[in-house]
Amino acid sequence: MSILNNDSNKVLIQGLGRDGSFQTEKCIQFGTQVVSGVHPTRAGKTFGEGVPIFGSVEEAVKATSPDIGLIFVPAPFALDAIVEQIDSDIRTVVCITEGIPVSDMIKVNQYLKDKKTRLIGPNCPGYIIPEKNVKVGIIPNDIVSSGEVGVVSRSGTLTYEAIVQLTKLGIGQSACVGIGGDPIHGTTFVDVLEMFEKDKNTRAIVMIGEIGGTNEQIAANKIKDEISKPVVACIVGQTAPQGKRMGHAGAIVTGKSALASEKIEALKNAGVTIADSPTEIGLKVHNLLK
Amino acid sequence: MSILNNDSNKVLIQGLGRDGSFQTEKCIQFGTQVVSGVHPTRAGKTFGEGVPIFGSVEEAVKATSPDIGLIFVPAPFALDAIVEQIDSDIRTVVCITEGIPVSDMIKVNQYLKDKKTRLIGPNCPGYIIPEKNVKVGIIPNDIVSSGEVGVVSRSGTLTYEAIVQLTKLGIGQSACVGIGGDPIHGTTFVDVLEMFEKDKNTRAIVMIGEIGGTNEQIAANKIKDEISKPVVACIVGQTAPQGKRMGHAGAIVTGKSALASEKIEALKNAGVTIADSPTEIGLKVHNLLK
Amino acid sequence: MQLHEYQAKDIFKKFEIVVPEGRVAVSSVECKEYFELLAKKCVIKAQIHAGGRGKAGGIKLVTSPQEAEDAGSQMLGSNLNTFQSAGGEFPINKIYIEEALNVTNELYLAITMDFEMKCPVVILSTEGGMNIEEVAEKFPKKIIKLFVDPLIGLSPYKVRKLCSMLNMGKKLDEQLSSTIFKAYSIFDSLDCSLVEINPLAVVEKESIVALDAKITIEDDSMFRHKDLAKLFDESQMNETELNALKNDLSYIKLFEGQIGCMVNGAGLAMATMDITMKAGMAPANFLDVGGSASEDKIKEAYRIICSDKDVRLILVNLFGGILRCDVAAKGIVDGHKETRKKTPMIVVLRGTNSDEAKTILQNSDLDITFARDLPDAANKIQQKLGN
Amino acid sequence: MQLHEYQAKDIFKKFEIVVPEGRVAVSSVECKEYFELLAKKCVIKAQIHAGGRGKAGGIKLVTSPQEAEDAGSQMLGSNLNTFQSAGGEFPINKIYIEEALNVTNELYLAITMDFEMKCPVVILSTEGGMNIEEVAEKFPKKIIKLFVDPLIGLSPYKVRKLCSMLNMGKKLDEQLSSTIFKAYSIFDSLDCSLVEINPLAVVEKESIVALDAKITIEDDSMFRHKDLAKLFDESQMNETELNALKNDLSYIKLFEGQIGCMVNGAGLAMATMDITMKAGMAPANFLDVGGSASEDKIKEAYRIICSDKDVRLILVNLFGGILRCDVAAKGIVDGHKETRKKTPMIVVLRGTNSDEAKTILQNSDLDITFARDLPDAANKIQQKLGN
Repeated sequence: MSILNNDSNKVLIQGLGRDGSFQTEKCIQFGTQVVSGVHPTRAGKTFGEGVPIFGSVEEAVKATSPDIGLIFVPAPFALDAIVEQIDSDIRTVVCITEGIPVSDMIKVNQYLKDKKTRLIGPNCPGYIIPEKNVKVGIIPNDIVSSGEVGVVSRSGTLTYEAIVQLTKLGIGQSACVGIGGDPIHGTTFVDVLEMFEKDKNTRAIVMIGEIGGTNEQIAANKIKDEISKPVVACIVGQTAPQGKRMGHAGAIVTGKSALASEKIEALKNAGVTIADSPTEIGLKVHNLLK
Repeated sequence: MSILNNDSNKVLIQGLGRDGSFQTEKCIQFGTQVVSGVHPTRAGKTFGEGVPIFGSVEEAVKATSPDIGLIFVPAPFALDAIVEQIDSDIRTVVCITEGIPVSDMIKVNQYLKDKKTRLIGPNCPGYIIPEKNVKVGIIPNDIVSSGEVGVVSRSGTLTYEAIVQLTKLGIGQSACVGIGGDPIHGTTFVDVLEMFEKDKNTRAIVMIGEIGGTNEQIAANKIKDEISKPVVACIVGQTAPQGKRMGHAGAIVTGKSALASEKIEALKNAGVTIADSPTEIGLKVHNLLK
Repeated sequence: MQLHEYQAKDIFKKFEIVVPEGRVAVSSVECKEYFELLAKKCVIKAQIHAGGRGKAGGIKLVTSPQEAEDAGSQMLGSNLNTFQSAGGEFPINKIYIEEALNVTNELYLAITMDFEMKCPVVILSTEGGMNIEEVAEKFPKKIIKLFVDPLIGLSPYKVRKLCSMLNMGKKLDEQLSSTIFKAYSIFDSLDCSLVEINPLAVVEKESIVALDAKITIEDDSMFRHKDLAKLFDESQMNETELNALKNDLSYIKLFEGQIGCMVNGAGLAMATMDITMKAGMAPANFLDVGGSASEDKIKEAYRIICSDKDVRLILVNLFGGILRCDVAAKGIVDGHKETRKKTPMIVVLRGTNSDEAKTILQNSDLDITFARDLPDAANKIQQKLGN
Repeated sequence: MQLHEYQAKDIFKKFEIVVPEGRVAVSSVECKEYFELLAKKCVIKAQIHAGGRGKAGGIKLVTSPQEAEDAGSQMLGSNLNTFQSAGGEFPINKIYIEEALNVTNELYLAITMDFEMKCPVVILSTEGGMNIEEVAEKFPKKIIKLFVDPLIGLSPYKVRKLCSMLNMGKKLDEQLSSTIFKAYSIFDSLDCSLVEINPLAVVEKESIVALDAKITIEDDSMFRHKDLAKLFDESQMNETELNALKNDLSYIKLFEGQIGCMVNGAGLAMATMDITMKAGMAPANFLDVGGSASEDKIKEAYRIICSDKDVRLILVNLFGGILRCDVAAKGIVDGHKETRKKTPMIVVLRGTNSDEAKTILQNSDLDITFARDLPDAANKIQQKLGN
């Protein structure tokens, strides 16, 4: 078993535009079992090597029983797609879409409360489990390797950076999860840390945070109290000027707690090994596992 | 123990207009421990024999720790009062107010889902526990008597009618609960039936239904499967013309299932003793308990 | 509060739902004039608060100015009694005249509250133009329902599914979908209990047009929509109903009954009607004076019952809770002073201040028989009228 | 998208929030004219997209037409640099002139999103007129917050509590409460990220007036508010920022830096800036080309970096995911063809189609040093600029 391992790991794709189709191909190449696509006007057709397309999630679920939903639909339609997947009781929903209005995500967050679905993202690269050949998202196929380090990150491309450093040092990953850069997102650092703690395949955890918000501090508290496995953390945005938006809506420095220094302090206090520079993530893990 | 028995049975009153004040006096006369009132512009004053009035539920709860909230505020402000009491984690909220918009009650119903509060009503007479001298609502004091029959009803005044008949025949009540005549209400027949089933003080149950909706059928299913105690039921509105609103918003005959005959049929099938006429409720219970 | 078709269509236009070109006419001359302005074929529709106008002669197709004028003069000033008007008659004071369109087929669309699901429901059927209750009974599968989550609102994916089940092609699907969203906006923003379009027509296979329009605002929500109160048409209620409404009494006239009932509480009122019927007599009305009735309100209730010529006996059954019986008794005595009609009464008074109330009534010159309770009242009705 | 004060006040008026009488002037003559129309004492305010105007001389009290004209001619056409403008300058093209009122005291009101509570938050403080961050730091108890449930909306009982904490008396409480509800309506219906009134003034102890008005529409929600797009004032951005915005690039100019950065992904971009700084060099900008950048977008990004005169070295760090590296490489080569500027580049390319991308760049005449990864890039920056 690894984290985020569902009954079947069958994946439904919603949103089959240029990017969605391209990335789905990559998922299939990695070995992911993509069982169906959903597209309102391409129902009845197939994509890739014969994956059937349905007009609605309900129909796709009835015909192909996916456990996982992967969303690429454009931002204006993302709320509806997420709700549609939740309403079909899909266990794990990964939303790659960026630019979803905050007010929409507030609704989603509230709607999820009494539902069975776990949401990952939005504005995230999804997750990958090298050992199981399961990839639900857009993490590049060729950088990962199977092993015992769990990676969790708010940033997409920076996750890849960390994975590359690990793989180059011969350190494989049990799973890598991008939880997304938006201020309101489904699965949090704490959720993933909990999963890694329970997961027998994971020996150590890499956590990549950013300036803005207080999620890293909440994670630090969790680590202090409940995570026994060693954690290496890196917080980026140390050189970002205050009050400026750095791309991710979540990465705004507002108030002291949002500062990189505050986050690093909290994590240090929780016994976390800090990679001062993003270039040192791999090395720090390497030293830790020696 | 009886049903709806809270830790302390301390009651907070929200809405102290003419009716609210008058009815609160009656509650106190019955023996109910009314500990505080809430009125936005009369904070700091007292009512009755020294019951303190607060400007908000939060302050009243802090100072007087009520378990129960009783609402008399006018319909336009009722949604807010109910939410205010829920937000203060009051265990049992009884809303007497009639005329609350359906769209407001839809919100309340949704809001209650992950909360600890039980709502009774709106548009209901509340409940009374003769043995405990607890009355939360407007059921007349002098008609009830302590005993072993539980009464649950959608209609207010008809509840009184049933209680009078019982008391005249020397049959006391363990508790009487008016769940309210509005189409969307908090506590349902099924909830109260469950409570009476578990309650050691209750030997038999009187259930008074109306035309409209399908709540009586749902109750019938519950009785068939899970209620072992004898139930006497009366459904009023047998002579009401179809398609006409009979006062209670809930009492509209729409579709076959809303008809009195359908409800009676369902209850008969569940083994319930039917009082064909509202005049026979007391006698039927009397015969049952002989 | 029910709106007239022409009022509902004004709202439809504001929300950009497509309706035929039309005008309101209050005289047959206007019918003729507007016909000439509108189209070669028009529909003349009586503006009344009852469904089933078509079968009752309240809708007419006209093809010349003269026909328009004739139809107008025939309808205006007359009363209409439809199969949905439950015995009542509705005066035709206004006509809505609109262009007749080439209808390919007719759909049914409605939005209302689903009390079991506890949320709004959108109802769509391919069997438009018909009585929808009939469709529901005969072809339940031809009725599609969509439930609206109170937090999320109307989900596009659900609307898409609804539309796709009709299989009308992309263009019509888009128009239908947009109509559904607009109708829902009306329902939601005006706190409606019903928005109904029957028929919602496919015109010349290429556009979706609301041929009829029905909007009912929930009475309990009217405090949020005071600007809409002016749309209320008093002429569509008879004087008694209007009086009841103005006094916040829940009153329904029942034809062929002889027992006038005055009760507090809807449940007790229905129970009272039931035992009247069981005693072999029909109730002449449903009348719930409500929880917190004042003297004036009771007085008005008494006058309303007395004004009903069918009433041979009055049954008063009051259970004081929030209502105080003494206040009610004073109201009855006041009412009697004005009407001076000595209709025999059977009176059951219990609960708050019922003793004081009995004294007040005993000291009046009303023809009163007191009953202890409901069973006793049932016996006394039979005694009074049975022989 | 940020609105100007005068635009925000137009919206305030639509929602019936009380604002002082005022007019927009684009010339000093208009300032004079409007002064005469308005009041004996007026305030002249520069319309720019930055806070802290007062301290920077962007707000002036004037008491005669001449003063109004003078203030107008002094401001219009000049640039303002406030403590909140992060080094940038904002041109004053418009003046808002409004009546000066007798202010008793000043409150602060704002509505924004609370990302931790995951809902809107209403913030009220008695310390209006001040920099609210300063208040938050020095007097945290003087800031009252109220959270809005996404289903229920703004609860009157919470607003009542908020108002009662100010203890201003019934009349002012009612006005404040009504202002809060209206401001929340704006926030909610326009998908704002911020509605701020600072100061919200108590005028002559008897009315509540919004002296300033700040509305920011959430950029990601603009697709729902296309009608508002026309309110966008391009003049408040420098050409580079505007170019970036039009090409959907996330770009921030950082003063005193020398390394131009082009990265995909905000996290990687910040990481790249961090290592640049650790290597002893300051980044000249933050630039995230985003997830799915086209050739044109990359070309524009390259041109933007090249147009910055401070840039001595360009660091490209792309990790192909949704972005394809070959597409990006073509964009860079295209950009170079147009700019013809041979600024030295350090390039890290990984992920999707990175090999193809390297070939494309190697075949160009750009001054490129490839780096394997981020640590390697850090070393190479030092080598290039360190000596």
